[in-house]
Amino acid sequence: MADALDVAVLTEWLKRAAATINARQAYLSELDAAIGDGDHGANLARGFNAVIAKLGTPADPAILFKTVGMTLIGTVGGASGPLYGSFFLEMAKAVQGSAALDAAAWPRVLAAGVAGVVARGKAEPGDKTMVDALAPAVAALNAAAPLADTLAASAAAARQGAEATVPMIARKGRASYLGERSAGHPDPGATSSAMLLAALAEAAG
Amino acid sequence: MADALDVAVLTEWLKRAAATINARQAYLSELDAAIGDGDHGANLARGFNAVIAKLGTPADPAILFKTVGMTLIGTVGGASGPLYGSFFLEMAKAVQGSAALDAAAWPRVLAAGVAGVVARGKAEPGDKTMVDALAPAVAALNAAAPLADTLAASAAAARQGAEATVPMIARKGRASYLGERSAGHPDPGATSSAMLLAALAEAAG
Amino acid sequence: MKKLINAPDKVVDEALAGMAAAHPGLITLHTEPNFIVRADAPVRGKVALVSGGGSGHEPMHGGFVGRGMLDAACPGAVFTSPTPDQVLAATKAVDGGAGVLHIVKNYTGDVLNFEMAADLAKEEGLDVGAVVIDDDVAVQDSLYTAGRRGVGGTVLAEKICGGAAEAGADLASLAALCAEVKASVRSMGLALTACTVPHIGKPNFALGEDEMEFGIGIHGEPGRKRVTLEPADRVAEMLMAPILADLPFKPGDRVLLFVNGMGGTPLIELYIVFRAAHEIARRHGLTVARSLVGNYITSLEMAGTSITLLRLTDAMIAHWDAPVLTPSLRWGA
Amino acid sequence: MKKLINAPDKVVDEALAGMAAAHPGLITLHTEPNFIVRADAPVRGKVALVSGGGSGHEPMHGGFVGRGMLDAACPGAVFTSPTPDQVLAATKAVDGGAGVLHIVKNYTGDVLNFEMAADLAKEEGLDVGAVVIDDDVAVQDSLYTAGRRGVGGTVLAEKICGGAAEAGADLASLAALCAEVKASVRSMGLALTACTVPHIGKPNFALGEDEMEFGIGIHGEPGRKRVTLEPADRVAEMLMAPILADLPFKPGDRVLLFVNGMGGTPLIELYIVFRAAHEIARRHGLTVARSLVGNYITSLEMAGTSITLLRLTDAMIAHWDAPVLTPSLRWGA
Ligand SMILES: Nc1ncnc2c1ncn2[C@@H]1O[C@H](COP(=O)(O)OP(=O)(O)O)[C@@H](O)[C@H]1O
Ligand SMILES: Nc1ncnc2c1ncn2[C@@H]1O[C@H](COP(=O)(O)OP(=O)(O)O)[C@@H](O)[C@H]1O
Ligand SMILES: [Mg+2]
Ligand SMILES: [Mg+2]
Ligand SMILES: [Mg+2]
Ligand SMILES: [Mg+2]
Repeated sequence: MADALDVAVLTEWLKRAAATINARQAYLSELDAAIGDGDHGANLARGFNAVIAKLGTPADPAILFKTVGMTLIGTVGGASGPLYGSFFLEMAKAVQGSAALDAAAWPRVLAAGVAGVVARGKAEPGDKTMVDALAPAVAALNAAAPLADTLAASAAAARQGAEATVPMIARKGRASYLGERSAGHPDPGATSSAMLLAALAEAAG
Repeated sequence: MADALDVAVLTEWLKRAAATINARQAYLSELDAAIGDGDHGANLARGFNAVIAKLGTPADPAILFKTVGMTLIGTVGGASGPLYGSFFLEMAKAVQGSAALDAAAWPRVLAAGVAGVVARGKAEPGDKTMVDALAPAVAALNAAAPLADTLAASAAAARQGAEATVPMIARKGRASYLGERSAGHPDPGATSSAMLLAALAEAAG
Repeated sequence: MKKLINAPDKVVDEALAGMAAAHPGLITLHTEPNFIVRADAPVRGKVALVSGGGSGHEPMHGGFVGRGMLDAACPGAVFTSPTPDQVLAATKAVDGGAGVLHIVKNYTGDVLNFEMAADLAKEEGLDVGAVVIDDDVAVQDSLYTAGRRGVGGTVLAEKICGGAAEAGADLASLAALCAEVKASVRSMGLALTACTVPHIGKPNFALGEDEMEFGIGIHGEPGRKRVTLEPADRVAEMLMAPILADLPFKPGDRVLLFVNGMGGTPLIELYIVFRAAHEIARRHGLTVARSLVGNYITSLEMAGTSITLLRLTDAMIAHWDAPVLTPSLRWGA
Repeated sequence: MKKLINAPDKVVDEALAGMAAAHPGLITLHTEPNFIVRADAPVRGKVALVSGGGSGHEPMHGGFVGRGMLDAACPGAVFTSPTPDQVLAATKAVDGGAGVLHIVKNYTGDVLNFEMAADLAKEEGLDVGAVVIDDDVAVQDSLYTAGRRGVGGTVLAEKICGGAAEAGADLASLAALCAEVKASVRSMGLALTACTVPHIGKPNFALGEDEMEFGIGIHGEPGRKRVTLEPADRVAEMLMAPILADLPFKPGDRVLLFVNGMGGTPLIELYIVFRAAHEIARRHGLTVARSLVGNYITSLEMAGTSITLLRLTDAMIAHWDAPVLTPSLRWGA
């Protein structure tokens, strides 16, 4: 049980994230097929497999996040590539100089990543996007709690946020073209975001 | 019961032929779909309906046959258009000057029509074409018999000839492209020829 | 049957009307009987090229009418050869005094109807020649059969002869060139799905999810055999092997490689087949000097492909490269 | 899934290789990252046009690379926008010193990836502009949504801007022309069948024998609503009515009428739709000054059609008519 996110824990996060994405690739693509174009699983699998291949042994969290961001941007394509890319690039900026992030430091870092997604994609909560999982994940963090607990709470909030996208009518991304027909399905990006945060909680737990 | 084929009987022939072709159009096309391109029924329906529309009250059998031949050539297309067209055009030449054809005259006329088909299409008996119905129809004619009897025999021979095409491997027409796969199906043109000769026997019977 | 049509018996006439509306400067449509001529026909002193056949193979032949290719095309009903009066009327409409060459695909119906039309045109004093294209190696040739079908080679013959006619070739040398193309071209095709003739309403044959029909023609008819679905590289091998063996094509030959779609196969797949066929040609020692990839001679909405290989001469290359200005094949003009 | 492919993860690379092999004189393929440039790129002193998007829409965009149209195209995975490094590399490869215009279809993925690439290119000192095409009237526009999709109008914008760039327009006036085309063009599409993304292996939605999907995009996604199958004339009405109302198009307007196939619909059907759309345009008082009919912006093997109507200016007509020399759109050269 880690009490700070250092390069080792973060590397473990990405490995678990890649494993989940690979295992759930078909499921994510199916979600995307229902209200998008059916490639979200394949996009992320391509991206996270490239991340694992590229990662090596980064000197600090900033380099690690930057590598992840650049790799996702260079391999994912689609909407989620630049969005998850920005997520990690903004976290890289926020951790500049730190060797490890404890429960007190992490909220600022995750918030910076989510702000990067919002800055790129201009989505608001309720638009039925990954922001609907990411924003609650930030809000649920507790700087005073043990790291494992706050990450578990954050992951649970992300999962609930993802589930809460089901009834929403999409206003951003491909699903928005469907109008009312987009309701009744979970958002694929919110679902993958919840998976990422669950992998983080596991890696640190 | 007619004892010679005059314009009235021949007109009745064509009406009955058109009726049969229309009624059996789907069946003929289905036969053609199995070993050809599926248009034989539609081709002949288009042609014989045009014949009925064009026919009017021809002065003699030669004019009648010529009108039928030219109309079929002008409306049927495909292989069967020129072949049935030649059939009627050669009969038109053979009846030149006659007002009616009795049992003694008919074999020469039908033979001329069939020779026209063979001259155009170069098919031999056994090639799995309309010739396999038409040639037996000529051979079965008896110049000495009552007209109705000889036409009935001729029609029966045509039907048997058409049925005998089932095991044949086609050597002419579209079905020849199938090679051995053409065996096991009746030839559509032989089937329609048998229908035409049956309609003649009925019209005179 | 899911098609963008109004009624089966209106398909040909309405498609022709649409074509005429879409290409007013290039072609003129005549009706009753149906035929399409290039807008400036007849061209005085030029040998005219006339082709035709059943509809359902679009863009062939109507899409190839225009400067540098066909002077006229005669569309029959779907998959049914045109009638002699169509061919005769088209022949007379485009005759510019230098004679008319009929380019005919080898199907009994096409051959007989064009023959009848040529006979009638000759009776009226026109100078008419004909070449029958029969490039489909799926069919065994024999003196006693209908012979091989005319397929993809027809498109190439029409372009090359069209270039030569524009350059002033007379009827005899044009017929000789066409015969040379015919002798130098081989094709083979394969279907992933059947197609549905509008007035029939259901496909002529049914293929399972893992089946292909090998050795098809262009009329939705069944092919030579049913085989299991194979990857594109293997499909290219299956089509190229009999083509290469048949002429035969020899190392050093310059060729035109034509990968054609049957109507329902998108370009992305045709390029994958082209890549494989090109590689096979290269391994065989051939120089792919010219290429054509696309849906040019189709069977309605059938999914599938055919490969055509033409051994080129300098003259053929020059006439292939010559300007062409038709609805569906156009360059240099 | 019945496709002429070898493996889902090889589709794009092999199709690109086939394309490069088929058009050696026109285009050059770069790999890692994938992009296609015109053979003579960079053209000194000319503004370069770069477009791109997911694969599966062939011939768009790679088939439109060449003299008089695009300088480069960046193909992503099937239905997935390209990555910024592709766009950046292509932008640098074709920059001839006069700047680069990105023509982007309005999809979040395309927009974000092109934006990132433009930012990077600007950091490297290049002059880069961008126009986002959003012509699909099936989607309600709003400040709060992703907005309308870019569909058929993209093809027209690329040709017209390509003509203007070749004629020497500078980056600012080219961007203004592209914005004018964007403001003057409207599209609407409909599917008879779904399509299958290779790595998914089954269609994204299922349509019954008597159903159509109305208001589709170009990524095999479901449309605005499911409706019953209608005859072609009615289909043309259903597509034309919202298009005509939206701009709105007014009697006397000169238009370019573009009837596009989604990949699996053969030309014979597209001409039937064109006939109907042309008649509707005429009844509306429009002058159809230019036409385009064919499979130009597709969704893999989807059967269906889209209609695009562009209100023309004299300048647009001149640039549309200007010579173009690409694999899939070619005239005057
Ligand atoms: N503007 C946006 N802001 C935030 N997230 C977005 C936005 N647009 C799309 N997304 C997310 O991206 C996901 C789709 O990603 P993906 O399928 O990989 O890309 P594409 O939509 O280009 O095919 C959506 O489910 C949604 O969560
Ligand atoms: N060379 C030939 N000689 C005699 N009959 C022939 C010949 N070729 C074809 N046929 C007949 O024509 C019939 C097919 O006619 P049809 O389907 O109308 O024309 P197509 O084959 O052009 O589609 C065949 O069933 C056969 O009986
Ligand atoms: Mg997606
Ligand atoms: Mg037939
Ligand atoms: Mg036929
Ligand atoms: Mg996508």
